[in-house]
Amino acid sequence: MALTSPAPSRSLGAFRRPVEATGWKSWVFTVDHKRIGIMYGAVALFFFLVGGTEALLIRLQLAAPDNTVLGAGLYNEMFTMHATTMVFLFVMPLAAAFANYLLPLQIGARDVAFPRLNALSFWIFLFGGIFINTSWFLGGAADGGWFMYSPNSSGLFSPSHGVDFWVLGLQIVGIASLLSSINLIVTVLNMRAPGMKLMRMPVFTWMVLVVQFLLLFALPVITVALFLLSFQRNFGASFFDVDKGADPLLWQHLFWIFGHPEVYIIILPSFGIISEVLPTFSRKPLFGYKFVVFSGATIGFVGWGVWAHHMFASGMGPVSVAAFSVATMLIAIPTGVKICNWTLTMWGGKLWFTSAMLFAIGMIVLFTIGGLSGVTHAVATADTQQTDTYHIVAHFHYVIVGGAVMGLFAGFYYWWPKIFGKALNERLGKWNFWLMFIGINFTFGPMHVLGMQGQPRRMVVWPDKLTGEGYFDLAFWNEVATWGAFTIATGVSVFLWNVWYTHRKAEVAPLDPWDARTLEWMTASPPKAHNFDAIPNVHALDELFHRKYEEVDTDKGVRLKKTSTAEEVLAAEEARGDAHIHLPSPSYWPIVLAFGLPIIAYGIIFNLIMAFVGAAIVLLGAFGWVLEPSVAEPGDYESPSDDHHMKELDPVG
Amino acid sequence: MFTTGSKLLFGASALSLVTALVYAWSTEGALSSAGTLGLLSLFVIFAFLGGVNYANRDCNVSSMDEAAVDTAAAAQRPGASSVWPAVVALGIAGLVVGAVSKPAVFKVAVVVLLAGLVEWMVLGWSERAGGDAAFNADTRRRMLHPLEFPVLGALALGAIVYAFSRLMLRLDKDQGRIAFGVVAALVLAGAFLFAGKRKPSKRAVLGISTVAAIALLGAGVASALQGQRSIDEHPTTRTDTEVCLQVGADEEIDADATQSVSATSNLVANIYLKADGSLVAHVSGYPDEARAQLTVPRRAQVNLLFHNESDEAQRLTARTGEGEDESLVCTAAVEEGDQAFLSFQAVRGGVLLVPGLVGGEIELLVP
Amino acid sequence: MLVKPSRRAAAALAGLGLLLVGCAKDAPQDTFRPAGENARDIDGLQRPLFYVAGVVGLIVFAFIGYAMWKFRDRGQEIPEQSHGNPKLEIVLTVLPAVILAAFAVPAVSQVFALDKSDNECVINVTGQQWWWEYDYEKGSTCGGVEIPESIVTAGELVIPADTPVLLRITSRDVIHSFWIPRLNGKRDAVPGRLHTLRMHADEPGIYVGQCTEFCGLSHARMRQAAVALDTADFQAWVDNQLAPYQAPAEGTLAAEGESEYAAQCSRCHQVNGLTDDSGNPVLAEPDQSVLAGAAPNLTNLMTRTAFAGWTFDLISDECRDRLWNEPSETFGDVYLQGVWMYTPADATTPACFNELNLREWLRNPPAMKPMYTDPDKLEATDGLTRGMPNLNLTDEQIEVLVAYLLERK
Amino acid sequence: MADTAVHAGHESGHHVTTTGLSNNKLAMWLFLGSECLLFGGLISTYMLYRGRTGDGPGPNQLFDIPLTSISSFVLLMSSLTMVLAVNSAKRKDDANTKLWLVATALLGSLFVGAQVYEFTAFYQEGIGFTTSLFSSSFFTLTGFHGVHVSIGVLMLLALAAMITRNRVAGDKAEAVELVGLYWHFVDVVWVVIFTLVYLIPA
Repeated sequence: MALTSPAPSRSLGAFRRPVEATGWKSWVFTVDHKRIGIMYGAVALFFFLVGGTEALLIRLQLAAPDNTVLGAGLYNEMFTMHATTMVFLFVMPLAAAFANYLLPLQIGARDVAFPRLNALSFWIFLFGGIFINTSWFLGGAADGGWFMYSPNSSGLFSPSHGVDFWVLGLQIVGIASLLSSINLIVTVLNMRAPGMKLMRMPVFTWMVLVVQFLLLFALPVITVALFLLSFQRNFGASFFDVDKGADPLLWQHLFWIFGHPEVYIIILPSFGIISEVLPTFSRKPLFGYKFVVFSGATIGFVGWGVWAHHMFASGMGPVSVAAFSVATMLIAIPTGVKICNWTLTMWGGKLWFTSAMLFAIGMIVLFTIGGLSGVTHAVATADTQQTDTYHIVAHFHYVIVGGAVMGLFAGFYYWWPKIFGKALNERLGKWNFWLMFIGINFTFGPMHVLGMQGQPRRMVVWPDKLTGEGYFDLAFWNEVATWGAFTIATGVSVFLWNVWYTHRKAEVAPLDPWDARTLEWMTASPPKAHNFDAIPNVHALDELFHRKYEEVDTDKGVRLKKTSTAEEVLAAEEARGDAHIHLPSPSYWPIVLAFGLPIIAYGIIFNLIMAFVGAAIVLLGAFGWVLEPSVAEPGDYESPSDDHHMKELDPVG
Repeated sequence: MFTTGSKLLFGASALSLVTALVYAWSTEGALSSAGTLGLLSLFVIFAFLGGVNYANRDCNVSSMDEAAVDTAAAAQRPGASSVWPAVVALGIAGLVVGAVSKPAVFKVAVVVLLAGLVEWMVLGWSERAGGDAAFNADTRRRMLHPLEFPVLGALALGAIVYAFSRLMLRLDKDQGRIAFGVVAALVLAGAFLFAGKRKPSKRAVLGISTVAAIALLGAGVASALQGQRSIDEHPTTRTDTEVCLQVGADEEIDADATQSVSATSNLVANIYLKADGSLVAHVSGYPDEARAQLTVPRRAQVNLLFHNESDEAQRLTARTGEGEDESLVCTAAVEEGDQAFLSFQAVRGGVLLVPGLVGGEIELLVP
Repeated sequence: MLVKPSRRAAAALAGLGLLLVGCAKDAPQDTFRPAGENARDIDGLQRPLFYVAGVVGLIVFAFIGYAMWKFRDRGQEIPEQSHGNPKLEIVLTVLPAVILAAFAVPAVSQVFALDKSDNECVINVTGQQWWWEYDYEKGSTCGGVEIPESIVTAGELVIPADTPVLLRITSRDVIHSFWIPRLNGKRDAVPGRLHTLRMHADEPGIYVGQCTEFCGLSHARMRQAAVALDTADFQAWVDNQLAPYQAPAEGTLAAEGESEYAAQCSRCHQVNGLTDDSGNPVLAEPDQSVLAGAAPNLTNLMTRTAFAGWTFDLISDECRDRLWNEPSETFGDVYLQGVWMYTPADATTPACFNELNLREWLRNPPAMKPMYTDPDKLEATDGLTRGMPNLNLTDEQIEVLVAYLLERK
Repeated sequence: MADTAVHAGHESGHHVTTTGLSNNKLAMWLFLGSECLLFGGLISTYMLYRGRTGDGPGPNQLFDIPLTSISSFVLLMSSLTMVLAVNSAKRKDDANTKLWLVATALLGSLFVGAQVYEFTAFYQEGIGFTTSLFSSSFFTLTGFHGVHVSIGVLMLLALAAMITRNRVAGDKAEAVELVGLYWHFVDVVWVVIFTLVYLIPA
C-alpha cells in the first residue's frame, strides 16, 4: 500500500540532510576532522599569503629613509592587519589544522568528541577572517596596532570603522577557538584508545592539550576587553575614557593577560611538532619525554603570571615591575629545558636530514636566538631601552617565524604523505628550507641592530639624519632586512610550487616513509574516513616503533632489529577490524549558525536590524542543531529503498 | 533539467538583474539607490525561489516514476484543519487597525502576519511533501521546530519579564518587594502541588496555568497603562555646583563619598586636610615635601586623592578660572579618615580649597 | 654535507651579535652609548646580559652543529632507545636557573634604584598628538638656576648638564612614550596618570629621541631631544626665555608679520608678551580648535633647532651636523645662538636658518606631516582638529610670517 | 577490510570514554570554567571602577538591598527546582521533569523581570549606561549575567518543549543535567555578584 511505503525523500529537496560523500557538499557540510583539518590548513595558508603581502609592503616602505611607498594611514593599517592576520588567521588556525587532523589519529580515535562543533569552529573562523578583511573595502582597516591600546582605539581617536571590524572580528574568531578548545580537550581526555595513558601520548598531542587549556582560560579575558571596547565605541560607554576618570592601563592588563598566554598558544604546537620530528629522524625516543611534557605544562602555567612584562615602560610602579621581571626570568627555565632535550635527542642518534628534520633543527636554532633575546627583555630596566623598538620586533619574529612557523613547516614535510598520500619533493623542500632559514636571519637579524640603534617600531618613516655610519648604518640594515623579507617570500613560493608539483607529478608515497613511531602512521595514507579499522591497543610510548622493532641478541650484544614493516602491522590491525563502525553524518547547521555571526557583526557596525537578522540565523542554527539527531535518518539518503546502496554508502568520505 | 516553475522564476530573476543593471547605469551607477537595491533584492529572491522550486521539482512527480504516482501528493487526502489562516487574517486586520491607530500595533501585526504566512506556507508545502502523513508531519517539524522553539520561548520570557517589571514599576517599593516574594512563592507552591503523587487533572493544570498567566499579563498591561510610580533623580555633586561651596556633608548627595582608588600611581598629588586645619599637597616628584603649590599641565586630566584627616566631614573643591570662565568641581564630603578621588581638567589657574576652611588653600598653577 | 652551511650561519649570527654589542658609531639614538648616569646603569646590566646570551647561544649552536656532524647517518645501527637521563636533566634545569638568578638580583635592585626620585630639578612633560610640551615650574631651581616664572616650550627639552632632573610625564590625549636613548629608558605618557622619569646628562650636548608608543597617524613624526647646557649657559637660556617681548620695528616685514600672526596663528599658538591693539595680552585658546587643547608655544621658536614635533629642522643640514658633533665645551655657546649659529658677526641674515622647511610647513602643514585636519572628517571630535590645518596662506602672508617668526629668538 | 562495514549511526548506548565522564558533561564543565574567567574579568572591571561615579549617583544611593535579596533568593530557589528536575529526569518521570523545568524557567523569568525593573528604576534615578564608569561597568556586569539567565530560560523552555515533542536527541536525563549545570553556574555567579557588588559597598 502506498501509505505504508517509505516516503519518497526526493521531495525533501534542499531540506534533505546532506549525506554526500563526494563533491563540494561533502566538504561544506562535512564533520570529518580530517577534511576540516585540511580546510583549516588551506584557509590558514591563504591568510599567510595575505599577511605576507602586507609584510612585504611594510618592508618595502622601510627599505629607504623617508620612503613613500605607503602613506602614514595605510602603513598603520598595514602593520595592524599584518599582525592580526598572522597571529589570528594564520599561525593559530594552522596549528588548529594539524591538531584537528592529527589529534584523533595520534590517540587512536575515530573522530573528535564533537564533530559538528568542530565544523562549526572552522566555519566561524573562516567567516570571522573574511569579516575582518572586508574592512579593507569598507572604509579602511584597523590602524591601532595589534594590541590596540586605549585610548587611541576609542571612537574619538580612531573614528573609522576599522577598529570596529577588528574588535568584532576577533570576537568571532575567538568563539571559534573557544569551541575548538573545548572540543579538543574532551577529545584528548575522553577518546583515547585502550592503553593510551596520558604519559603515553605523543608530545604533539600533549602540547596541543596545553594550548587548548590556555585558550580556554585566556580567550574569555580578551572577550571581556573586546566587549568593553565595543561598548565604548558603539554604545557610548566610557571604560577607557580618561575624562570620565578611567584608567587606560585597564585595557593593557586585560589585553596582555590574554596576550601573553597567546604567545605560548602560538609556539607550543610547534614545540610539539618538532618533538615528533626529531625522534623520528634521529631514530631515537625523545630525550626526557616527561621533562618535555612537564616543562610544556609549566610554560603554560607560568605563562599566566608574566603578562605585565609587556608593560615595563607603562608606569606600573617598581614593585609590579620587579615581580614580573623575576617571573619572566623563571619562564626561561622550562623553555631552556626543552631546547636541551631536543639537542640531546639528536645526540647519539642516527640522523636523517630530510626537509622536515632541517626545519626542526632550524627551528631550534632560531628559537634559541629568540629565546635568548627574550631573556634580555626580562631585565626590566634593560627592557625600558629595548621595548617598542625593532629589537623587540626582532625578538618576537625569531620566536614566531623562527619558532612557530618553522615548526609548522616541519609538520608540513613530515605529515604530507600521511595526509595526502604523496610526499612533498625533498629537493624543493631543501630549497624551501634554506631560503626561509637564510631569509629569516637576514630579515630579523638586522632588526636587533636597528632596535638597539634606536629605531622604534610602527614608524612609517625613519629619517636619514638618525642613521649612523659603518656597521650601524640604519639605512644599510633596513635594506638588508627588506632583501631578507623577499628571500623568505621566495622560500614560501618554492613551498607553494612544491605543493603543486607534488600533486601533479609525485608518485604515491610508501605507507611509512619515515620509519615513524606514533599511531597516526599505523593506518592507511590518507586515512579512511573512520581512521582505524580496529581501535589499536596501546602498550607503550611510540607504539608503532615497538611493533616494528624488537630487541635481538647478537654477538655484539642486544641490538634492535626491524621485525615487521608498517604494512604488516597495518594488515594485522585490519584483519581484526570492527564489523560495524559508526560515524556521525554531515550537517547543514554548523555553517548556517556560523554564517549568522558576521551578519550580527555587520549589523552592529552598519544597521542594528541586520544584527537581529543575524541573531535569528544563529538561533535557527542552534536549535536546528539541537533538534537534529547526530545521524542522518534513512529518509535523508537519495535512494532509501535501495538497502544495499545505503549500507555501502560512506557518508563522511 | 530545469522544471517549468523554476524556469519561470529563474527567468524573472535574470530579468530583474538586467533591469537592475540598466537602472543603475541609467541613474549613473548609484548602486545604493533604493531602486537598484530593490531590483537586486528581487533578483536574489527570484533566484532563491527558483532554486527551491528546482530542488523540489515543482513538487511534481516524474511521470516515468510509476511507483510514485500512488504516493504523489495529489493522490493524498487533504490536510487537517489549521489555525494559520486565522492567524494571517488576524495579522491583516491588525495591519489595518494599526495603520489608522498606533504604529506599534502595525509593527506587531506585521510580525504576526509574517509568522502566520511562514507557518501556513510550510504546513501547506509539507502536506504535499510525500505520501505518508507521519513523514509529512516530521518534515514540517524538522523545518519549523528550530524556529518555533526559540521564538516561542523568547516570547514567553519576554511576556513575563515585561508584565512583571511593569507591575514592579507601578507598585511602590515595599509593595513591590512583597509582590515579588508572593509571585515567586506561588510559582514554587504551584510546582510542588502539581508535582505530588496524586496528579491534578490535566485540565486543572491547564486551567490554573492559564488563569495565572492571564492574571500576570493583565496586571502587567494594566500597570503599564496606569503609568509607573514617580521615581526621582538623585541629586549629585555635579548637578549642583553650589554644593561645591557647601560646608560639611549633605546626607543624600554625599552618600557615596568614600572612594578607594585601586591604583595610586596615576595621581598627580595627594591632598591632605590635616587635623590642625591646614591643607597640604604631596606632589608626585616631590615625595617627601608638603607643598602649598601645585603645577598642572593645561587641559590635561588631573587626578587627585583627597585625604580627610580632620575630625569632621569635608569636601575638596577645585576652583579654576575667573568670572565667566570660573568652574568648580569637587568631591563629595568625606568622613574623617576617609578619602575621595577628584578628577578634572584646568585651562586656567586657580585654587584647591576646602569650603569653610579659612586660609588653607593650595595654589593651582597652570602655565 | 648539510652540516657546514648551518654552522656557518650560526657563526655569522653570533658574529653579528658580537658586533652589536662591540662598538658603535654615530647613530644618535644608540642605546649602547650612554651619556648619563641612568642610561649608563642600564648599559652596565644590559651589556653583560648580551655577552652571556651570546655565549650561551654559541655553546648551544656549537653543540647542535657537532651533534649534526657526529651523528649523521653513516649507516650505523639503530641507536639504543634510551628515554633520557634524569640527573642530566636536573643539572640542565638548575644551570640556567643559576645564571638567571645571578641577573635577577641586580635586575630587581636596579628597578628600585632607577625609580628613586630626587627633586633637584623637576620639569613637567606633556605629550599630545604629535609633539611634546615641557613646562618648568615657577619658583623651582634647576642645577642652581632659579626659574622665577613658568617657562613653556616644546620639542627640545633644555636641562642643566651634570644635574639630576626629574620629569613628570603625562599626556593630553592618547598614550605616548618619552625616550631619550642615551640618557635613560623610556616611560609611557598616559593620560590621567603621572609618571616620573629620571634624566641625567654628563656633559653639554644634544641627545635625540623619539616617541615610542604608537600614538596614531603621525607617530613616526613625533620626536624630541634633550639639550644639556652647563650652568652658565642654562642661566642664559632661562633669562632669554623670560626676556620681555620685543615687538618688531615699525615698517619692517616682521611688523606686518606680527599682525598677520595675531590674525592667523594666535588663536592656537601663544607668543608671550604679544598684545592686541588695546594693549591687552593675546592669549591663545587652542582648546577651541585642537582636540588636545594645546599648541606649541612659539615665544622663542628660533632658539630651537627643529619644529612640528621636532621633526623638521629649523637649521640647515650642515649646521645640524656641526652642532651635533660640537665638543661639549663649545656646544652651549653655539646652541644658544639658535638659527644664528655659525653666522659671521657682520652678517645680517642667519647662516643656518632652514627657511625652506618653515615656508613649506606654513603653506600646507598636513602635506608635510599627516594630521587629522580635514573639516569633513572631524565629526567624531566635534570639529576639533588633531594637528595644524592648512590655513591656505598666500606667498605674501608666508613671507611676513617667516620674517616675524625669525625674530622669536 | 572487506568485512568492515562503515555506516552512519551511533554505537548503541554511549561511547565508553577514557575518563568515564560523558563527553557532553566534560565539555560543559570546561565551558563553565571558561565562563568563570569571563565573569572574573567583568567583576574586576567593576571593582576597579565602582568608586568612579563621576557625574552620577553612586551605589549607596541606588541599591535596593531588600529587593535584590529577594531576587537572589528567587534565583536560589530556582536552583532547587532545577535539582528536582534533574532528579525527575533520572527517574525517567517526564511529567515532573517538564514541570520542574518550567518552574525553574518561571523563577528565572521573574529574576530577569526584577532586573529589568531595577535597571529601569536606576535609569530614572539618574544613571544610564553611559553616565559614569560605575554605571557602565555595573550595567555591563549585571547585564551579562541577565543575558546568561535569559539564555538559560530559553534552554529550559526549549528542553521542556523537546521532551513534550519527544525530540531530545540522545539521553534525556543527561540533557536535563547539562542545562542544570549551566543553571547552577549562573546561580553561583549571581551569589558572587550579589556579595561583591551589592553587599560590600553597603
